[in-house]
Amino acid sequence: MTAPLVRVEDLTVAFGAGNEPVVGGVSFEVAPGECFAIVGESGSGKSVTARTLLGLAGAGARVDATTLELHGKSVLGNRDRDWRQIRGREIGFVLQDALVSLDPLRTVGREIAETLRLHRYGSRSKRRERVLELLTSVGVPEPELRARQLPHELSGGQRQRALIASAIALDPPLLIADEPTTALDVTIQAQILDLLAAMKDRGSGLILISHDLSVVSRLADRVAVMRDGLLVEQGPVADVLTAPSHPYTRTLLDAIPAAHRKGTRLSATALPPTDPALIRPPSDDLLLEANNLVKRFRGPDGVERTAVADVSFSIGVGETLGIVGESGSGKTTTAQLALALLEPDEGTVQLGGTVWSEATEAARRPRRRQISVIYQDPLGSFDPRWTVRRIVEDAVPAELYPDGAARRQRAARLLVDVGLAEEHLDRRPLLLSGGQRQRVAIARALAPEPSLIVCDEPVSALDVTIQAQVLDLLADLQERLGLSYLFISHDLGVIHHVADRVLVMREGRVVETGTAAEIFGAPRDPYTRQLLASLPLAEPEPVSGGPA
Amino acid sequence: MTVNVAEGLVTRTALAAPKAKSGIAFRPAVWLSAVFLLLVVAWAVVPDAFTSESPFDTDVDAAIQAPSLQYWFGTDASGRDIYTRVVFGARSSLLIGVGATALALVAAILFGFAAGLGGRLTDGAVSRFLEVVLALPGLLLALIFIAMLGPGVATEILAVAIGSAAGYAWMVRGQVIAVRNSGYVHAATALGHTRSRIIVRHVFPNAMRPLVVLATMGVGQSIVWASSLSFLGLGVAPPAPEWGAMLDAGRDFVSTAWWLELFPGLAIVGCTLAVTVLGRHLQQRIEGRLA
Amino acid sequence: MLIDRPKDQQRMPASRKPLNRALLLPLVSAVALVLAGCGGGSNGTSASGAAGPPVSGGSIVYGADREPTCLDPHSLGDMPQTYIARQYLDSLVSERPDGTVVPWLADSWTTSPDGLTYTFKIKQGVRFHDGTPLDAAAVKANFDQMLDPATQSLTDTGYLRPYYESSRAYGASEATGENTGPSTFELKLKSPYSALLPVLSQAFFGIESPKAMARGLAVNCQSPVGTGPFVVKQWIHGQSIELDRNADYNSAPADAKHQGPAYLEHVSWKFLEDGSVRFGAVQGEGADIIFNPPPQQSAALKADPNLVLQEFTHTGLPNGIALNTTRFPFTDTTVRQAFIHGANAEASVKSAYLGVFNWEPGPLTSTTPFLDKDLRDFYGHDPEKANQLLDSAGWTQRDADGFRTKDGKQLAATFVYSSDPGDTPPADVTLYQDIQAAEKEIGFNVILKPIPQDQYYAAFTDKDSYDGLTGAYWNSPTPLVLTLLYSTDSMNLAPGNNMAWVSNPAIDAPLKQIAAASDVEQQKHLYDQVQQLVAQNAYHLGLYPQTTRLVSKKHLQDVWIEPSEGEPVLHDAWLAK
Amino acid sequence: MTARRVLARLAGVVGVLWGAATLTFIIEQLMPTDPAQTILGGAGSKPTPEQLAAVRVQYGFDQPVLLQYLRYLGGILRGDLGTSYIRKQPVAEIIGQQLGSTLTLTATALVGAWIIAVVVTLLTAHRSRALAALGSGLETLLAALPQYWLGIVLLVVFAFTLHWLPVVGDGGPEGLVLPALTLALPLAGFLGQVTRDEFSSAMEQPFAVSARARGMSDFGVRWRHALRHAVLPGLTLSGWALGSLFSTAVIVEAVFVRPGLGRVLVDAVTSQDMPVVVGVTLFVATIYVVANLLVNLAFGRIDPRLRSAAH
Repeated sequence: MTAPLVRVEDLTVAFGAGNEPVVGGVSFEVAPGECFAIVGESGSGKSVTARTLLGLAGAGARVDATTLELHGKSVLGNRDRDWRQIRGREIGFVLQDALVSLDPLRTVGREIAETLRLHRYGSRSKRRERVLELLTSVGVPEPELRARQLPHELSGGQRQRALIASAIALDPPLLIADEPTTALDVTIQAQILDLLAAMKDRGSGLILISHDLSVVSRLADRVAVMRDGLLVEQGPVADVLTAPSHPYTRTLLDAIPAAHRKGTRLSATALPPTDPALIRPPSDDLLLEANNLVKRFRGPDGVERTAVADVSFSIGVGETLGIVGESGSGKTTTAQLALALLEPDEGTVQLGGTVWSEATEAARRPRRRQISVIYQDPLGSFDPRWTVRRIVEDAVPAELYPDGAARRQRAARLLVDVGLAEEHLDRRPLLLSGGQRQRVAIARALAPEPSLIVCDEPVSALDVTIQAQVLDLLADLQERLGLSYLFISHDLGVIHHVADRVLVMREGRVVETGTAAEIFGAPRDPYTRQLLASLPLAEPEPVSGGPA
Repeated sequence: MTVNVAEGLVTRTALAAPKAKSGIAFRPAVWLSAVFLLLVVAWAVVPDAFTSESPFDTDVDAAIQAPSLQYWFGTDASGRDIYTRVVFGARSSLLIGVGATALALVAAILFGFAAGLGGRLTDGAVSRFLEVVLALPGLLLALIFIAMLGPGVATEILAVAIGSAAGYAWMVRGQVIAVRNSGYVHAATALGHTRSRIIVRHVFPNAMRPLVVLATMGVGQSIVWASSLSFLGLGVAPPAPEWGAMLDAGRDFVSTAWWLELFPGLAIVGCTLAVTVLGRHLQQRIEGRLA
Repeated sequence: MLIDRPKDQQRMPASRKPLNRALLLPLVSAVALVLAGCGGGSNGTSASGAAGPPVSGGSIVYGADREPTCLDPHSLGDMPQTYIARQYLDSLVSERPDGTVVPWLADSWTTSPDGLTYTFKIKQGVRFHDGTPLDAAAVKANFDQMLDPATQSLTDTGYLRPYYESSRAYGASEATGENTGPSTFELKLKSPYSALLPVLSQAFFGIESPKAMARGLAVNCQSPVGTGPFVVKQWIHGQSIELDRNADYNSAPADAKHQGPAYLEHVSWKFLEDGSVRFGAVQGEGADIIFNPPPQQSAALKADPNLVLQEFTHTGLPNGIALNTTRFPFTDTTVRQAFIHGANAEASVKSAYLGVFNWEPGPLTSTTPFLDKDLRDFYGHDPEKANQLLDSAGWTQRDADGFRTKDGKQLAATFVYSSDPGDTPPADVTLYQDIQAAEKEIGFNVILKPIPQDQYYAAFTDKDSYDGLTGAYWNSPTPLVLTLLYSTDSMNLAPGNNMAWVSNPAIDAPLKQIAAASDVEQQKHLYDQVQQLVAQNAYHLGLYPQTTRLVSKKHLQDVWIEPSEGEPVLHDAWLAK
Repeated sequence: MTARRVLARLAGVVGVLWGAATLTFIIEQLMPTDPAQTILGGAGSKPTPEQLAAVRVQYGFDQPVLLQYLRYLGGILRGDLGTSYIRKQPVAEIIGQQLGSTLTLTATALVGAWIIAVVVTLLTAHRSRALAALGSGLETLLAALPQYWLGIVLLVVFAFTLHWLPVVGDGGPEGLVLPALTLALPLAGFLGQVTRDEFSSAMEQPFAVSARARGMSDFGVRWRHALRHAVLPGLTLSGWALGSLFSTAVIVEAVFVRPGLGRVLVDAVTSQDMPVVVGVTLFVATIYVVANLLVNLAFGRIDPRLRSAAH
């Protein structure tokens, strides 16, 4: 059997003197033509492990291992000059987002040619030829034009392909891809995964770093799960994803929303009993109605673009309407129109049966209590100078709690309701974790006791286990308080888990609408079908309960 | 989407043990600057505590003495003790530095907020006006005011303030617009808060934050500006002990009595340096804590 | 940086010699000795002769301290103007250090017995730089322009206006083709003016080409045309005036070191206002000769073997402070006397000017004839006497700052000085602050007020604009300048000269008699009497004499200073290799 | 950049210049002294009332202000900036005469400042803590130096004592070294700080990791990638830098006794020679505004962040 591409035994990496190693004793091998995936949440050490193979673990990293071999040759003692021979020629490295991983100030062609120039590949004209050849091989149309352009002038997908081209310029036997598709929309994600799969079939080894199990399940042959610097489990994809031996892997799998219908619990968290005063009897009259909404924007270059074109929908009490679509599909603008933070050019919005978008801001202000909002980046929505306690207190309406002490007491109660401990209350949000911050945002949203909460990508910035906890919290609150949600996400799995009815949007238009079962079970519109196809849901049968 | 890996990293570190950011390593430079500034402020407030002599006492027989135990910084052409004059000079230099910056900041806030919060029309008008004032060289405006109102401390403060106000106003406008479009202002609007409440509770305090750093650095630049005007003979008239005027008086002794030029120069550079170092340090602390 | 006085035009003309010079000719030996002093102790020209015969060629940089406002000396008439005008203008006659006058553009001249008519024979074959020939008509055109109020030449009209009757030009003139006898210029006076010839020797009275003058004042200011050894090539404002050699120069004065064109090919007359930069230039390669080295460099100057210093001390009233007798507090003579005794002038001058100048109390400079030398104790530093005088004058109380008060009014006086460093060099500002501090000792509040240059000149003629006037001096070779400084007629007829606004019959009488007195002994007695009165009445506190100082590199030979206005002469200068 | 946006920018430039002209005209009207007096030789001379009246008519001071303003604007459009009250020379000619030395001084200083800033950044940015502290300390010091004091110190050290450079430049290059350095160092301090911060962040960017992953040496990453990013913010400030350089050039021209627009301006203001003041001001404002426009247009295309920042 030929020597493995990579052999790593008992690799440890530590930063700075004395503190915990980031990677504590990892061993694995990668054979040519094989895709070895390393999965784990942020901070698990997966990225550092892969980068050690390139000698790029990071400034001040102390790396040691019993064996660290590329093609049977040890790289432990490598000095910078030795590493420079390996990088680009032996190993290609693809990062997450080509917009910042390609130098924005240099043309795409020059970036790709750089690898060739560094390793003295032929003459200038030969290099230009090779660049065009590479761009075609990764599927970029009109290579001559694209090579002369700057990265920001290409589309997301084309940029990522160009980035891959720059990594495989010298046909390195091993390619390391660190979150190669995380920055892309679902449909383009699938194309890139196919491109990587094709390279694997051509015989080059591939190390895939990802936090997204669905991406891993499509591409990897063998997978390793890392947690806090330790490799907890390793083995063929089929076994690990269907019959995980380590409990942590199981929690990871359970936390994937895509695999579980609405109503199933994603995390083991339980919610403390809710304040009885909040519970509201369910009723089936309509809460929010939007008819034929149109919104146009004038871009910086003076060209007018239509962000939302003829969108209509309605949300009943206690119901969750999911809006799914890729970036630029107009879902956020729709949310802004629902919140009446933007005036529609055409069409109207009614809240609780009465005029909402046409009302004057002064008339709307007292009724704003009925509708709250949660953002994707909670930190940005808090005043940096305020503590958690003050943020929520500020949201408790004076009409409901005229007395200051009652307001303070109410805010504290709300923060406990969303699962935050006493010690967090007097701290600034900057020092809290992503999940904790989202809980504060939810508490603030609950403060005015709204009947509808608009959630704009509330969980897409969170790790999957934390995402699971937040989604469960939202589900519990809906059930107890009879809240309605307008839930916006690009992540089909999340929408599938939370939504009663779904709106699929593309470039400002509604391509399809229907109940979750209809959309996910029998999608009519080709675009919806294409979105669903890229969802790995259909692949290996998840453990607990198949699709509805 | 690009955020989540970075976000993840932050959550991991925060999750581990969320504690206040470790104190910025207290570099010696910051200590030195703080001590020096305190000294200068003390000079300005209680000069008599630092020297028994008066800045106006001349001693014709002791003219142009080199620095010695008796005269730490030596004596000037009229035999006056330069150390005493530097001490007494602190007051007028600081007065002009702080006065001019304060005046410039007030103007900056007025114009900045008017442009930032006003409608498109007011913003357009104020911005164009600021662009025009910025196009005129700062020193020119100062010179014109001095020609109009005659030299003196009050004119110098006004002249220096005018020179820097437009720049500050431009920054304030940018900051106000950034805060107005921030997430927390949108959230507050969604909560149904009135516009005035949002301005008072969110826009004003957050727009003011970088001004603190601007102000500290501004004092340094104003002191340099004021002394330049005195150097051109347009500032405070002798025998008043003002650092710029002392440098102007010492110009002819530059190759024979170096101490005449050295010590007032060091005082100015010291002040400007100290203020800039503290300014940048403040910036890091504020940026670090409230990023 | 000691800068010579600018803008003399406010100074009234001063005759160069005792009045009826002609009558005294037989006694010339005694007078000459006395007068030798006048015209300044110019201690010899730059080292000459030592380095062999003069060599033609090369160009030099002259570091001037101030830029003139106009190059035509007939207009305005400030000191920087006369220094450079000498290089491109010739005058009718040239004056020697001993006061005698020799031919220049005028070959010869005769004076009528009554001293009212002067007839000059103009040198033939001399051409202006623009080619027009020099003749009597051209000279007359110059006199007409000098006396024309439009040219605003206060100095020239000041010198001539009281005496000028009329002038006529006749005889040969290339311009008109006439050739009956030599070209003659005849000048008629209203009353005898023995100082006329020395007055005409100044560059202020240089002869310019009529064609050039016709171009109008503005253009003539930029590029005047004369007959002098150099030609004005270009005036780059704020930077320099470029002068080229006049190759066919043939009208050098009789007392020049050589006849014919100048040796130097080009002179770059640069403006280097900053004293240390100017001195650094002559030390390094920036300049070959500079005007007025700053006093701070006197040690370095003595130590540098490569540099040669020439000094010329003006005669007349020393630079000092005039006390305005018409305004509080200087209406009271005792207060003036107390001020003078409290000023500590001698020590202050020595310290501020680092010993370069010694103290000259006045009323006349040390080099002026008929100076009464034993009046120094009227000006000496005597704080006890000053305090006594002020107590006796009723200034007994003191206010919080220690200044004397009487019936609630503080004893204070405002002294104005020009804020332009050219007018008031830093050393002067230091000197005034030293005096201010000394006066504080005796409870006298001296307020120093810098004012812009044009307001400073306006102050001379406005008696309500100052209590004390700094920079009060008067360059004039004759002690008779006292008439202009202290006589009532001068105050009324030509305001701006009697800076103390004195109207004292006891002084007017002897001054009138001097004008008529012929006997030297009698003149001496009358001058002593006037100086006694001036000293007693404490009208003026003298500080230091006006001096022209030139520093040149050793290899620049034969530069000399002419005695009429202390103008540097570069015609004879040459560069030894 | 679409043609429409360029046109809009040009209109903006004209607008600012018109604003500057109006502002200086208003200032001119506010000046306390009477221009006729200045024309007739300032406070010193005693012109007769008739002379004053004659001058007022000749220069049109007696006409209503609005008319004067329109005539003034007309003059500017025709490039006629009027004649100096004191020198009786056309202002345009005065500026022309003095323009050369000031432009060479400020241009050399700007280039010098950039060279120093880039060298210091390349050598010290993003390296060991000590080196980085040294570099940023040096920059903070340079930015704090008052120009005139620095000028005098350089003059004493290099001209008076070491005699390496002439005390007074005769127009030749050596005469330019010290004044340009005096202007360049403080500006280099400021540009250095801006470049340093951007350089460090550029070195942390993913594209730097990609470059290293291709086998590029550390210096290669600095030189080919980080430096270009680091220089960008500084360059966008070059319009402002030119304007500030002119103000400080006035002081340097005084210290080094160099002719130039700066000195002309100071003399003009002190002697209230308003046409010169207005002429020089407008001239400098034009350079500042045009420089800014060119910089924005040049960088609009390259860096998208700048396009948004440029607004």
